Amino acid sequence: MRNLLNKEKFIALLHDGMSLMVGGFLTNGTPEGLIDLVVESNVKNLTIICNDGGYPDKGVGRLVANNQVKKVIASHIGTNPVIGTMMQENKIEVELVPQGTLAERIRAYGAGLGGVLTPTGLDTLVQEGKQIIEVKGKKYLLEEALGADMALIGGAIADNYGNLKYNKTMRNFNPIMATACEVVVCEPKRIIDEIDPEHVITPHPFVDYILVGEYCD
Amino acid sequence: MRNLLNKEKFIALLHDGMSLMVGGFLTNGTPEGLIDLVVESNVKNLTIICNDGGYPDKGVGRLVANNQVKKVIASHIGTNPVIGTMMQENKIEVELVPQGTLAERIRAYGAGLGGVLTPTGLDTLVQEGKQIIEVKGKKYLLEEALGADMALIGGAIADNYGNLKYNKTMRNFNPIMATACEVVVCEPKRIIDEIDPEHVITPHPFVDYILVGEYCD
Amino acid sequence: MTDKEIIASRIALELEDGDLVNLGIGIPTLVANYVPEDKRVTFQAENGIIGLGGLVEEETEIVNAGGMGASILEGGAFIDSITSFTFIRGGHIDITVLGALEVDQEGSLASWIIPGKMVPGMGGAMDLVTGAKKVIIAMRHTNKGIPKILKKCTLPLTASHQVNMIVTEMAVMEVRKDGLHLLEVHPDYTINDVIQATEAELIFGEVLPMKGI
Amino acid sequence: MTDKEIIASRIALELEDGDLVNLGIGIPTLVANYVPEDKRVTFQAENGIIGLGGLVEEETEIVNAGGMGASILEGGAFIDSITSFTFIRGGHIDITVLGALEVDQEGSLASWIIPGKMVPGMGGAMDLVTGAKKVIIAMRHTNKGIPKILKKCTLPLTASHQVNMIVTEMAVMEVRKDGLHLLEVHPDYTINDVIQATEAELIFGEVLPMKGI
Repeated sequence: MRNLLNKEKFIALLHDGMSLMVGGFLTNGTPEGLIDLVVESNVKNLTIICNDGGYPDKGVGRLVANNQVKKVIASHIGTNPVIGTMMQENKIEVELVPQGTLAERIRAYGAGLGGVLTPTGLDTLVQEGKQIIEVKGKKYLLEEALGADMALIGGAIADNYGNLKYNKTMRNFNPIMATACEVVVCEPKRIIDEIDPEHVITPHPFVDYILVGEYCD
Repeated sequence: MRNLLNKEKFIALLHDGMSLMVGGFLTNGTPEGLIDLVVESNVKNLTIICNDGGYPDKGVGRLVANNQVKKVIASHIGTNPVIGTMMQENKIEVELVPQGTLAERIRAYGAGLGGVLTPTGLDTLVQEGKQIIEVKGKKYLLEEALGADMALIGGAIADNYGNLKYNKTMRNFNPIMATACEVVVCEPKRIIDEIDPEHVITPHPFVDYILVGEYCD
Repeated sequence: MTDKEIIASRIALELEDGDLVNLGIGIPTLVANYVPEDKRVTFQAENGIIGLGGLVEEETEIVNAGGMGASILEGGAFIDSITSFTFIRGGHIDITVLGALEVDQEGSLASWIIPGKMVPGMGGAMDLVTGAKKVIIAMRHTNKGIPKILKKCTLPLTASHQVNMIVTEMAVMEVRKDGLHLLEVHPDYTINDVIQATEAELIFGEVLPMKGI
Repeated sequence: MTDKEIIASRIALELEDGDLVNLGIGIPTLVANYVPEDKRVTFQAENGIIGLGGLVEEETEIVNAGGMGASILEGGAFIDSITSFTFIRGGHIDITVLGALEVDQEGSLASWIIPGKMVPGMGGAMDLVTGAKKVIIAMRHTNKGIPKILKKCTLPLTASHQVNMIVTEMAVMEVRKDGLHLLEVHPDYTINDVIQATEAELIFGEVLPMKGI
């Protein structure tokens, strides 16, 4: 198999100020092994793009607790009071994005689109600073594409070619983020010989590296 | 199983002037049994949305040959010279849409988006009459969402709940169109008990009717 | 029945056979306990399940949109977040049931932020109320006596003009073009009790006792 | 070697290990026959295959983007048209090889319509040339003596400023910011032959014999 990556090589890809998309929904499908290594690297000033803020001791919340995060872009941070407190104290910047809009913005980037027109967020705070565009007499917000330097993909079963499928609800944002980043790293739950071509969710050209070693069953 | 449909009930859903999205790519994955019935119904003035014009004796080309079509929206009509001839004689209207844009427009409708911003078609005839929108200094065409009255879905294996997966390359536009129409009718290649929840491509709430009878193996 | 049970069981009567339904966290989740046996209703969890089943105690790889261990029913499907919100934003969800901090007589609601105090975020709520065919708010009628059903929301909105129905332990109300209609009142309360507990103007003619009680 | 074989084998030298490549119909399809054994190249068919294999004679459920019976290689995936164009438009295709009716020295090309004569449509070509990292045009140098490589395209464009390289049976040219560079000439022709057969202005210094011949 190609493109295997160990702990040291992964840490060498990290740098201060980078943006990371992290898969998972309330940490279901979040690659905790990769988070371990980002904590170990202690890179700073990260922008984290994730569905939610996780928990203080789980998921992307651990990067926040370790003071590595400058900005969080998420749909929900209610499960992680640390982020709320740091936000009130201006120690962290938080951009809240409706969940469906977050998914579309990431997908748009991965698909080479500049953005999408959504009715979600019209007449709310979400509208601030955005273009309003009318199509067939209906108003929409222009939501711009969102990419990142690196995607950390979890919840996956990889095959020897680098194709991925996902365990049950661990799919969530993972396959979308895998299309939208310069470098895509997957921490699979396990590696099998070959995934049936009809069952592949993330085809191998989207995946740059597969982490192996103690972080894989 | 719910929502089964026979030939007579399907024909009763058809009417003059309706718009039909038809799955398939050069007729691979096109539901020929449903096309048979649309021909039999002899409804007129149809707008057909399909990847391509098929062939004079296969796929949506049969509806054109039978003079049932007012307008074709497709990415390619080169395999069906009948359409080209009728277009030159102003007997049929043809809107050519880049294939990726066609897919995005249909997906946008199914996802409740007003449209997407794509770089495809900039500085070409495709640009005519469209808004050009700048995002982060880059220009994009605003391509509007595209829906239809009915989707004819082929190439599928259905389960007893109405979920669908697709045979090999027969997937193409089928799952996208299944999200974007008022009524979605599938002519499955066969019906099985249950599709593994991780292998479902079109979940059952997208599917209104499954055609049964002679048109199903 | 507790207040929560009253609200949940009344809302369950709104579900039609064949509906695809998304239930929010809290009282809305309880609605699933009251679906009539003769109705085939499919529940969606926006993290990626069509055909959500009940909660499970054991360790599982399946969670619901609240992050709790859950299950999938026969005939269900696991989907990604894009497909999930294609269902939600694209009008494929027949009914969504959500809580709210405030709702107003124009059908606007506030549920995701109390500036300076609590900023949990909107999660999927903004998409749900914008995209679902019918939006039902499930909540207590007041916040310890302070009205939550207002002439105009005071908190930042989740969406404007999207709510179709409000069900509380006291009453069932429907948002129509001309305003908020009081349709049903729980037998423990009078119409006047409801008016007292509501800041919004209530339009009413014949008011029925709350169904299903 | 025939002209087509010359063009296809030369283009195959541009493929790098690990590349994801989309080949158009006609001469571009032949490129797959010349991939060096030591390079792992994955071919995409825009109708929905990652890992396209060779053509097959027997009846099959798998077709390529030309509608011909095809196969999928081990480690491949079947995808829908949206995912296919996510690859294409999103910059995930390393190289696309396409034919053209005209190409110009600014990297614009025309390939989908001859007004009043032939209107096959653009299919996936507009997305491919817009989204792929490297766009290579594979075509005969002239149309029976009439130049196809122009100062400025005369037919309606497929895209402007997107072509990176042009390979014909006579020469290899690269579009750069300052214009069209002549890099290699087939040993059967002189530089003057190429200039004669080209309307576009060719910039050149040292010109090499065409590689791989």
